[in-house]
Amino acid sequence: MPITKVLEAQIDHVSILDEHGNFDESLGKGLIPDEDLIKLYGHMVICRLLDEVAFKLQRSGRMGTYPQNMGQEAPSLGAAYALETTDWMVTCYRENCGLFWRGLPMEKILQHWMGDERGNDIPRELHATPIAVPIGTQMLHATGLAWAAKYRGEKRVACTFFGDGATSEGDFHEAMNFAANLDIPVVFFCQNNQWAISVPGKIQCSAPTVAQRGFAYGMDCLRCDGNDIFAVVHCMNKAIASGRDNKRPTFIEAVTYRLGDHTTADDARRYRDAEEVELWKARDPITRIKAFMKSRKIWDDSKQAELEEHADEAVSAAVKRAEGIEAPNKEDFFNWMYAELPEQLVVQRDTMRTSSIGQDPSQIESPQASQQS
Amino acid sequence: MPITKVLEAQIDHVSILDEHGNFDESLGKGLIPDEDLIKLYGHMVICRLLDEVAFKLQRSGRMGTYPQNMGQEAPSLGAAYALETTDWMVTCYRENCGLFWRGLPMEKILQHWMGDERGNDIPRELHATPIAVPIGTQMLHATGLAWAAKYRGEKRVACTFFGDGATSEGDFHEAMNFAANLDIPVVFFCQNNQWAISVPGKIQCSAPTVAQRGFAYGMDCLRCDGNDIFAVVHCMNKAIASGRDNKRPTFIEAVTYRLGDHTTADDARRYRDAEEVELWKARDPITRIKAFMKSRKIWDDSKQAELEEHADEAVSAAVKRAEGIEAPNKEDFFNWMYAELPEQLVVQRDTMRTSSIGQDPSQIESPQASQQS
Amino acid sequence: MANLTLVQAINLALVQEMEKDDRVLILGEDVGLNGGVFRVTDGLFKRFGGDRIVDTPLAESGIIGTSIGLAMAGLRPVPEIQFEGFLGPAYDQICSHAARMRTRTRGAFTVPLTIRVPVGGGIHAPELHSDSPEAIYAHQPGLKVVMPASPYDAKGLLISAIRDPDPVIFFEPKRIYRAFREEVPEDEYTVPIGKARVVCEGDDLTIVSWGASVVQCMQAIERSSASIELIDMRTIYPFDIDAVEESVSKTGRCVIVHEAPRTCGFGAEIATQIMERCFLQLEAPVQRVAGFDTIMPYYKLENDYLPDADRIELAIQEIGAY
Amino acid sequence: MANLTLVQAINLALVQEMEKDDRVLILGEDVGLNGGVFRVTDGLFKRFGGDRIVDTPLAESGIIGTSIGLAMAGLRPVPEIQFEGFLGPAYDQICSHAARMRTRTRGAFTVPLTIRVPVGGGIHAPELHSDSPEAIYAHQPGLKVVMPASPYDAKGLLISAIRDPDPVIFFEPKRIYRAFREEVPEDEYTVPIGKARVVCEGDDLTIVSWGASVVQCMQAIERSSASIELIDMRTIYPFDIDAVEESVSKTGRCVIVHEAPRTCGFGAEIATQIMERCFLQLEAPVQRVAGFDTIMPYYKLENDYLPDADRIELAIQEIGAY
Ligand SMILES: Cc1ncc(C[n+]2csc(CCOP(=O)(O)OP(=O)(O)O)c2C)c(N)n1
Ligand SMILES: Cc1ncc(C[n+]2csc(CCOP(=O)(O)OP(=O)(O)O)c2C)c(N)n1
Ligand SMILES: [Mg+2]
Ligand SMILES: [Mg+2]
Repeated sequence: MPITKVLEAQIDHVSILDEHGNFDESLGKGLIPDEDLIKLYGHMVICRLLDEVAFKLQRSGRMGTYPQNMGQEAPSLGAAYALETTDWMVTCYRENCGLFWRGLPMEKILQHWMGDERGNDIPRELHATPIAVPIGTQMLHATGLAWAAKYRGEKRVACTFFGDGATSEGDFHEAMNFAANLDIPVVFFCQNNQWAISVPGKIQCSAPTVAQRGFAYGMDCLRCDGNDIFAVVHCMNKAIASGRDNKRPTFIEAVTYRLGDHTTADDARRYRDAEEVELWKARDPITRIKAFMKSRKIWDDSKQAELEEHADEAVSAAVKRAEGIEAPNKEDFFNWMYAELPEQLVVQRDTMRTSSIGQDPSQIESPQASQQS
Repeated sequence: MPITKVLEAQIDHVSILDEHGNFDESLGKGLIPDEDLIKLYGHMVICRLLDEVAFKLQRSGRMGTYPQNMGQEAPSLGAAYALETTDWMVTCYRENCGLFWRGLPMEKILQHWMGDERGNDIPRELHATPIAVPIGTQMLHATGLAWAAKYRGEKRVACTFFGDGATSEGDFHEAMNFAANLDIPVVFFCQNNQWAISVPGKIQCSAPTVAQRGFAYGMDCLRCDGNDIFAVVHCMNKAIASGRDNKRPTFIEAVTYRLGDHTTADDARRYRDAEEVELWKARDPITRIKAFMKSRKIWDDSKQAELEEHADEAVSAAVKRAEGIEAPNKEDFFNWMYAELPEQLVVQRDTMRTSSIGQDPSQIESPQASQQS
Repeated sequence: MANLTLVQAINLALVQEMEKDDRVLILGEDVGLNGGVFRVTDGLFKRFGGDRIVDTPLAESGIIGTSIGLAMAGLRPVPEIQFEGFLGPAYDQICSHAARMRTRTRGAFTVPLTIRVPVGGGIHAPELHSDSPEAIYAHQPGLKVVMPASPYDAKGLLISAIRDPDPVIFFEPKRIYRAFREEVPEDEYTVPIGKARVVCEGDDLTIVSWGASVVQCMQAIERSSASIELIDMRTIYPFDIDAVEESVSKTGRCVIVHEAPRTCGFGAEIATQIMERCFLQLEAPVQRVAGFDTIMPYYKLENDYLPDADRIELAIQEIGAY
Repeated sequence: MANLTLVQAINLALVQEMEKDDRVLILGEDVGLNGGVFRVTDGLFKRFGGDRIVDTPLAESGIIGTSIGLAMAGLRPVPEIQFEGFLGPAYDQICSHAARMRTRTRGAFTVPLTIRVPVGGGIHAPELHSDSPEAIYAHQPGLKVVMPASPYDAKGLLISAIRDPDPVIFFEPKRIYRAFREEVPEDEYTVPIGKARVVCEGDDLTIVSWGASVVQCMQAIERSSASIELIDMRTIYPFDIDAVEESVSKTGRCVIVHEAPRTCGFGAEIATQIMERCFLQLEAPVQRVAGFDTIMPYYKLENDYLPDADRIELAIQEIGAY
């Protein structure tokens, strides 16, 4: 037998509630109780509004560059819903919806993009790490966090989020490989929104699916409609169980779409067709739940009106809180450098100088005089 | 249809001439003409001898650290045999046999491990890059070299070699991903010798095969008995054709074994069983060809004796040439830094000093006097 | 002659070198249709096509590693790294390979590569978008490191870099990408790598700087009544210490201004060499007005971090009073 | 007390910290059964088992990146990188994350990580096995950088590093791994990070050095008739400039010795700070006897590259005659 088959593999795509309202009872029934679905829906509506408001804050000069999350609410929310709060969420920057579900105050995210490190000072009990700016790097931290849990005999898993572009970075590969070979319970959650700024998905991964990236590590690979929160929860449940029980990592590709520009510094019209965007607007993760709930008679227009009012209030309040935070102190960027500040840094902080004479006025004859000159 | 199969993949293992002498005519016939087989065999014998002699040179203090190639002659040789000399060979450090086949003088490799950069001064027409010491990095260069060929409309491919350990590095992933997505004709040739120094293959890749690493990129993945030169040539022919005609990369896993220590600085008995080594000695790539040729009546003991004598001479001559090279000039490590040497480097070279006073003796009253003091 | 911003001057240099030499190609993230996140490669994709202006996967080590291969094959790749904060993943390919290839192969292989990278703070960007790592690469033998401070120099230095037979890191101070315009000749010209520029002459004090900080230095000089000579290094490696020596020998006092953290910054090298060369002429210790030895803060505090005209002015006064 | 080599002293420190604190774990390439390529972790796998001494995949960014996660979770990982030349792939995780985590999260997350790395030349190793990148990491705010020059210091500093709440790069000069022995107490003790050691006292001249070069300095001092004070920095960041200032204020002359290339080396920072602090006491420009601004050559020429007692002696003579 000169040629022997030694391995077979396949990728399945999961869809439970599609954009036409089709709902698969076999997988979907009981997956998300009605009262939870209502909450999840309400949460998405609030997050979408915050996202729109954040965009306006940037445009009016009240916030720096901001990456909109619009259209990608379901993936991180479905994941956060499936996880325990003791599980780690190791995020990128398009997981606001999941982070807020976890309990992160909305003003934290605003504060971050307002250029204030205190936005990253996330309460420890949330088990969430701050927004990671360098693409592809945070998955390794998730692997380390989950490894620590395993080391301590805890049942905790870590779920880490990243885009399709991030799967091109070497660190992605190393994180997947460490987790697979050392049996570390990580859920690698790829939000394949099909663009990395202006670069289309095929340049990041020309294989038919991103999910098959996981084959390289002998990892379980799941793929789903990321705009279908049921499908996301279904996949997450599988991945979490495998992580908790068998310390095995799983790779999930959630196919979704970035409805907005990459960030407020971007203009997506330069590189992608309006038609494509329209196509995906029809696949919005929020509207399909609303239609579904209406068809199940658990939602109506008056509830919707109430929700929208509540959303307005919640978002305004968050913005107010974010803008009400007192300005950071310039000593802060020194004070947090080390547990104990080295002497030279103390001097730099106290003098706000790096010049030796300025730091040691005894070196000049009459510093006061010269400063007044 | 909530769950849809979207991808299927499989890995085949190729074996043509196995260690028991089984030869698959369907794939093997005509693959390597007899006269070539005789040459390839003779070449392997010489390379094996050189490897043994190099080991002794190190032990007797005539050479620095050296990584033995013993047991891994077939993979790089089969590849070099299948390639055109205009194709790039981008190697690691266990491809001596292939490089010598390509035409690299044996003393170049010795010179390298004798601590002399001139061992890397490889004649341009060989289209071979020097030994790469930092693991996993050279595959990106292969991708660039092949890309340049494509850019210029040449039919050249690049074949890059690396170990199982190297597939854990991020750069490996990036090289594979660039080649797959930008359609660059690279053959990624993994010599899976099952160890990376003391670390067993399962820590590098716990998937059933290393070959499936290529799935991640939608790349063609081939796997073969690396100690079977027929199987190697078979896979290489496929990969080269796909690269030349379709500019598609291929990933090849050649399963082989490192019979020696990792390098002369290593002692493999610390971490692996003698039985395992014995098992693989029985799978030696050289002995099986000899047996095969004998069974085909194209080889006999007198030819063997002749060959061994020739090998002795060839290897002694190479060692003599390597040791006869005049010592390098210390100016060399300055002179090759830039096409044009910056002024400060000229001064450093000419004074062999970095101290300012030493470089500018006018700064001291009487340098001569002080040097005599 | 046209009145151009620094971005336009670089774009012009790229266009002209690509027209002239088909070994030149551009690769990187979003450099194609999008024209780069700072629009430096704007219009090039349309003009030269997808074979010569290539959007790559999102992987900096991959961009530089494949560029090394392209260069080894004799092409002249000009990769763009989106922000200096993302040079990190490519550090190993730059320092372990690009910088070493010529000498480790004794000239058999060379790497004529120009890595374009926006650098520095002051544009209210997110974290890792405002750093100044020039000293890191100046410490690595085998590289050249360039940082223009004006549109004219940017065009001339970039052309020199692309034609240079060795690897060059070309840092583009993003704060002055569009901050001002300057007359830039249409015709090709080069500004030599390794030569500083005397921005203005003076007798009392020398200020040495590079990149966007040159603008702050000019502001401080305008405010000062002293006679100040300003030197824009333009090249970090190899650097024009002769120009610095000549000036400080005359003035006896020197302030060095840079954005990077003070400790082990390029300012330390210049200060040390001034001491070595002008020891007897120095009237005061060379002063460094630099970034603090902290992480560049998020943008609410970045102006407290960056050396500005006020801090430079103070140093001028203090060194004068020494 | 036992008479130990530097390798043994480090091994002892690791054993003791692991016994004491089960948050400490070791990971890296070949650190397990094999005990590391320099045998620094010899015997630990047997003693502590595979959960605490972990052979990882061959991927330096992975080793450091996962260590950051382990540390964020409150463990005390002590990863080993096999040679300083292979720190490159981990540069980004070290500088973009480990160094920034505390300040970017305002203390919500910290990275109590100790990266052990053999450093420097002199053992006739292949390329990329003989470099000295300490200045690179000293320029990155947020890290601590340590380099012991003796077995006693190695043990005490490593214990300090492991207990330090911030990320430490612990460079181990491989040339002196087994070059000499020293009395090392069995009991645990710490040597504080950030304090230099006066190796010998003198009045005519100060030599400042660190790592394996300290041995060469001692040889040169033995040959010299001058009264020389030798300072071993021990810590590259934060560094004990007070000790240097005190000495040079007394001697008025200083030679700095290090293996790394001269340009932008840590010697430049010290030289600059000496000028800043001892300006009026300096009798000659501070001299640097350093590696050349070239790639460390392959081993046939490495002794021509490395600062040795001859070059140091010359500098001593020359600065004396200035
Ligand atoms: C290492 C690194 N390189 C480049 C960038 C600049 N950058 C920011 S976001 C982005 C695209 C990311 O694409 P993807 O991972 O698909 O995430 P998405 O933005 O689509 O959610 C790029 C290139 C970065 N932040 N980090
Ligand atoms: C980036 C890097 N890390 C670590 C090393 C040290 N090292 C040299 S060879 C080796 C193992 C390589 O294993 P593999 O890729 O399987 O090749 P093999 O030696 O088995 O042929 C290691 C860890 C290195 N040279 N480069
Ligand atoms: Mg994306
Ligand atoms: Mg191997």
